[in-house]
Amino acid sequence: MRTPISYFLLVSALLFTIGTVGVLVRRNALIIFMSIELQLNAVNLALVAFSRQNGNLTGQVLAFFSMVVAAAEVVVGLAIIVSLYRKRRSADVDDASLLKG
Amino acid sequence: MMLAQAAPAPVHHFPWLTVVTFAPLAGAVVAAVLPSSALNLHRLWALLVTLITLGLALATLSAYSSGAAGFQLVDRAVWVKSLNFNYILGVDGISLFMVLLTAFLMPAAILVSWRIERQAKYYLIAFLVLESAMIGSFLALDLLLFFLFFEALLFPMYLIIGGWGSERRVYAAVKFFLFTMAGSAFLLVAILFLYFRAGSQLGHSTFDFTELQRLSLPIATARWLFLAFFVAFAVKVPLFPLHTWLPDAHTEAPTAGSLILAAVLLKIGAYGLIRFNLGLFPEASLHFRSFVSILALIGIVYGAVVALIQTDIKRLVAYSSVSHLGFVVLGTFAFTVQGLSGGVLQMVNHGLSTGALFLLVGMLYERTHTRDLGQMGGLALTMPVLAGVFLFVALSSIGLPGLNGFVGEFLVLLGTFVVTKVYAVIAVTAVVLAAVYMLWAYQRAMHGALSVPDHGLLPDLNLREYAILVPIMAGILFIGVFPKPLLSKIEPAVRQTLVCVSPAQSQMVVTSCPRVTGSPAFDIARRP
Amino acid sequence: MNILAPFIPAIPLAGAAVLLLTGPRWRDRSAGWLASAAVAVAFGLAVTVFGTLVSRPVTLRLSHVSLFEWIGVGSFRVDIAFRVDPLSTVMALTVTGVGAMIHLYAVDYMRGDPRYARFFAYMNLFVFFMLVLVLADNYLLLYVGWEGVGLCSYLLIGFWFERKTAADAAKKAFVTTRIGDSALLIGLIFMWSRFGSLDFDRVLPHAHALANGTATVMAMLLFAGAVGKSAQLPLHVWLPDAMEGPTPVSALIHAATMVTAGVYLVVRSHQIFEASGVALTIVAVVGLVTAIYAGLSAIGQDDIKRMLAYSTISQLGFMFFGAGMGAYSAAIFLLVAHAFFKAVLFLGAGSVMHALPDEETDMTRMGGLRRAMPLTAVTWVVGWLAMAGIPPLSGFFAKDQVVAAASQAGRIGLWYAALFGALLTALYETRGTFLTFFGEPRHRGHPHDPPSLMRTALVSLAVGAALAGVLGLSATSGLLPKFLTPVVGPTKEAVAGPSELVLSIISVAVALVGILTAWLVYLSGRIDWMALRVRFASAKRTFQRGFYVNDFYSGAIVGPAKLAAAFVAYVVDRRVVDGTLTGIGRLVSSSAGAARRAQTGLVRTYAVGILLGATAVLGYLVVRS
Amino acid sequence: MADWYAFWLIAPISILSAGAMVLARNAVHAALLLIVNFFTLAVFFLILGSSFLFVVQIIVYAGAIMVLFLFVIMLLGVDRPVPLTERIRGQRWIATVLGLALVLEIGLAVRLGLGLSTGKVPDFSRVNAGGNVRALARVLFNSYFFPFEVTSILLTVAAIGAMLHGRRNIAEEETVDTAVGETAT
Repeated sequence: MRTPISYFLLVSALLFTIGTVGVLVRRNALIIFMSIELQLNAVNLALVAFSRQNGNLTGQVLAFFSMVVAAAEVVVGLAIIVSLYRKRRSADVDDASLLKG
Repeated sequence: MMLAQAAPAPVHHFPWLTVVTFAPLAGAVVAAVLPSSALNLHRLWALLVTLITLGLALATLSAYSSGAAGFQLVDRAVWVKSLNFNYILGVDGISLFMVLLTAFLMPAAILVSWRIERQAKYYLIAFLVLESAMIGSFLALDLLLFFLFFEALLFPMYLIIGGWGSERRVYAAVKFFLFTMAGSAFLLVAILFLYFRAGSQLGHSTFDFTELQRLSLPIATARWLFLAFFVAFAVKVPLFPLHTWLPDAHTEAPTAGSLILAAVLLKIGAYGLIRFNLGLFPEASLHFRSFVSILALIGIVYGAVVALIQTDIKRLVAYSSVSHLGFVVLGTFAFTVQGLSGGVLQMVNHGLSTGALFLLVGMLYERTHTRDLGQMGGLALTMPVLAGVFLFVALSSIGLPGLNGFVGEFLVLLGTFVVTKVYAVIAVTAVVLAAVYMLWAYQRAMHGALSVPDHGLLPDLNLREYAILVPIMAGILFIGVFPKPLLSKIEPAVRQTLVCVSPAQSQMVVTSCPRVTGSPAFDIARRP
Repeated sequence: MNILAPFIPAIPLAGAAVLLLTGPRWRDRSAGWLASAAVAVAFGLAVTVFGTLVSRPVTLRLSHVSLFEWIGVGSFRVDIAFRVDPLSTVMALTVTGVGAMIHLYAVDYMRGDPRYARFFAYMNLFVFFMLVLVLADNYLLLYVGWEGVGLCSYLLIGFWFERKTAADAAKKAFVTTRIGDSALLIGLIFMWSRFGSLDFDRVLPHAHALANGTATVMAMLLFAGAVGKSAQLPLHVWLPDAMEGPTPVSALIHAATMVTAGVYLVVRSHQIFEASGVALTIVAVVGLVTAIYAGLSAIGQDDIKRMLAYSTISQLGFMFFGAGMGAYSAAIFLLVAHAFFKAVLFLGAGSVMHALPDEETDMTRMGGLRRAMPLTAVTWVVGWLAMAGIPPLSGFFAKDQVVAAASQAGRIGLWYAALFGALLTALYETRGTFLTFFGEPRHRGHPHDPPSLMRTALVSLAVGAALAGVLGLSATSGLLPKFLTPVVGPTKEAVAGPSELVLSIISVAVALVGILTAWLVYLSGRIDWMALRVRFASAKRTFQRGFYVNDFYSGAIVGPAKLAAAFVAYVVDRRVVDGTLTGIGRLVSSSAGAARRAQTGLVRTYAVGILLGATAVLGYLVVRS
Repeated sequence: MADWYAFWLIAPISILSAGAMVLARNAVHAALLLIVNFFTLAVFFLILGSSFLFVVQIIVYAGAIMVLFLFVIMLLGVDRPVPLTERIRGQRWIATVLGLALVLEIGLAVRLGLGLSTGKVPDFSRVNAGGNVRALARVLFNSYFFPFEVTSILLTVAAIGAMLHGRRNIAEEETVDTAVGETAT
């Protein structure tokens, strides 16, 4: 294999940053949530890349756990979005500001 | 909890102090499970618990051997072994009477609250918890334990003022809470500093008061630590200019709350100054003598002057407390046996007389529904006994010889005079001012013709109120005529306290004192 | 037998306690009888103690009875201890003797008062404290009595507290005397710091070793206490107002006993005063100035009790003058004589008030009462002549010795002034007598002599006032001076001036001049004194208001002090001190309000925060490595 | 060499699909673009020698999670295009700057750690001996068995929680709806 591991890491960084920017600039709760998924995946990529670099499988195991937890998170997160939408008739996160001080 | 052996001589004795400290708390736990609808049951139970606590305190008194210096009846247990947190309770001649005072006044506090019906269960539980915390504060010989009790006081008192007070109760409660909390923040930092300092110097971190006394600190550090302790206790005492929470808290608190606040809580501040500031930082205490004495003097005169003009009788008594506690601090910082003994005795005296004044004001309020002196007048015509008792207590408060106030005040003045004459001369003006504001207040409330015709029908003291007041009056008279049983126990403790501050006064063999190192780099109030 | 000494005060105390605790249960006059009996028993005990004392040789006439240690801390020790010596015995006899008579008088006088039992409880309590004062063996116990009598004075002046004037007067009396008392307290502490004790026996014998200045300061502090208690300038203002109390109170407390405590203190502590060069002179001058001042003021009074009050102040001034001249036994002699004749006069005034409608006290509305109240008039005349200094009544001997002391000490200026004071005494007292009992009746109602108990008291005291002179027929070899010698030392021999006989003649002459002048103005009918009042209205007013001293105090001290207190309470405390502290709180909460705006409630803003933190941390890590 | 070409083929698709997802106005488009991205990631996993995760990625993410997303989108009916206007002042600007900073920092970190284009990639065949799935199972069920079981509990809890949360309570909904709606505006 001649692709340097660092390339994967850079891709991971770019994906993560794109996800982050998505979280920051989008108002639709679903798209924000998708951006978060993108971030998670970017991290998973980094983990797998590290696994390869270090020559052991721990990174892959962690990525595996990460996927499982992400699945759980998506389930709960979507449920929250659904009930939020039901209460407010909107998926715009800027409409919810009850914590405003 | 595993009882560890006291290091030098393993003494097995009945753990009086632990029992007396936690008896009210145990009572509170029982009260918590009693049904809240059974009002009388709760009242009687609370009364019983406080009476039992008083009995236990008296048993402690009889177990205490007078004449001996140092701490007695020490209960010691390991609490958190790895961090060297210890549970240490001990009593000496100073704390002994504070505990007795607390236990003595609590039944009165319960009795005077007999008419409180709203949420009475929680009110009474708050008082029982408060009693445990107060007694614990006086007995704790481990700084962390002391701090815990010291803080634990706040919550029940906050609830009592804020929950059962008069119109501006929430303001007063929050003010009380914030002032005290702000002070204790400094205290906590200073305690932690000592803890870690002990770790680097003695080899093991500790909160044990007697061990911390052996620390040697750089001179400037000791002075800063002194100030940190001082702020915490000065708020509580309260010393000018940190006193402004007190009139509000006293005025708004329910009668029993004012009683306990004045009679016991303020004493914890003064007690802290005596026990910890003098005990841990003798050099700094000497250094700040003028500074503290002048604050105390300002408080003495200032409290009296402000009391002069008050029209709210409760506020008037509250400001008189500022003046009286100034005497306690003045006597303490004279560093003479007489001054400090007088200060300690004056703490007891103030507890009895000002406590009784608040009780009487509360009884007046129950009848007239006002605290405004302008709305009273001529009450001696309808309530001769109450008026007589009021005068008796007022006279004790202004230091009439033959009653308790005089003995303490005189010793304070004497102890101060031999060190700095001017202080005593200034302080004595308060003796005159006290007569003016007390008698003027008495006149406005009791003398003259009835200002409100309806007051002609008010009843005099009832049996319950006699039961509250007679023991206190007996105490006032007893201490005034025969203070020796108290003074003979206070004196050895006072000598022990002064052993490092003022060895000449103490006349005891100086064993080990906190040493200071380095040169004074710190100079807020250099002595002239 | 001196073991009896503690019982002398204990019995009135028991009487007071019983009456206070069981108060209204005593019916009719039984409470009064009980109280009188208690004082009478105390008097009996005092006589017994006196008897044992005189039966001893002169050098052994001193004993102590110590009950228990009162206050003991460190090197400070004070016992509850009583002292039996000639001076304390004389004082105790006077207090209980005169006191018993006044109690008896009050049994009838106070009849029908709703708080009858309480009155007698206070009276007994007063006698107790007064006896503690005079029998104390140390200064602190003396101070207990000192403050205690002040308290009783407060209670009794304000006995009719429904009246605002009475309540005000009571408070004024207590506060004014407390100013002196606080100085006394400091004096005691100062004394302890020098002598290490407050026992008379450990202080007084060593007083001569004090440095001059120290002794002066100490003496002046003691004297300040005496000035307050004995109503001398400038702390005299409470005594005229104190007449708001029932008349027996005025007689007992504000004439016969309590106010003389200051004289007792000075005489008792004379060694300290002597150790200072100037203290005695100050005492004498203050006394003399007060005597003349109060004499002038007394002339201006129309209220019979206020007139007597000023006369008391004036007589107390004479006592201090005597003490200041070193004539201690003469001062004590005058004290005893004064106790009798002033008690007679006060009780006579009380009888007059009792007899006239509405408790009349204005002398301009009396006159000619001798016909309606012959017995009262006779006893009054005895008191009057005794006070004016007409031989052979007690006042003559006593005052003559005091005045003569100045001449004999060679201080002629003071002597002249004292003679002037004596003249004033005769003048105002005669004026009062003539206005009340002689001339044309100007009163309303049908006055009559008082009931039998009051008469008994009046007569007994009048007999005392007449005969007390036998105690001190001579300043050097009289009974009282000789008896007091162990305490105050022998009377000083005359060093200057005319002989005793000449001085006496001058004294009597001065008294007669005063009486004649008063006769001329008020009784002879040749001068219309009512017209004089109008003509010299401003002078009259100045005298009547006591040279406006009281007005000065209330205008220049009390008023501004109240304003200052209000300023401190409402401006300094509320605004400045509390304002600063709550201001800190407000600062915190307003800065929190600013910080609050960072909390937009928008989740994306918080996300920016997280990212900011993450980039910062990462940046730090990258840059550092 | 195959991995080299594969990387350069997939990487641009990955980045572009991610960028397009973030910029998509329609939620359905976004979801579809995300699926594309997940596929590319799966390929990366394969290149990196993790055939197991390759499969899991496709099954779990592209198969299950994204279907869930689409399902919710349809359920809520938010599949209309939404305007991309910004209401928080400076948000986009800050996001861009911080995003660039983050990329820069990570890049720097990678350069410091691994070097950007150099570095010999270690041999992975020994680790993957007997197949990636078998090797992974060995690690997972030996060293990480306990976390593995805990994760299963987590999944169960999440499922139950989502179920409870999504349950419709009509009575409550009506009252809360208006109340919250008013306070929020």
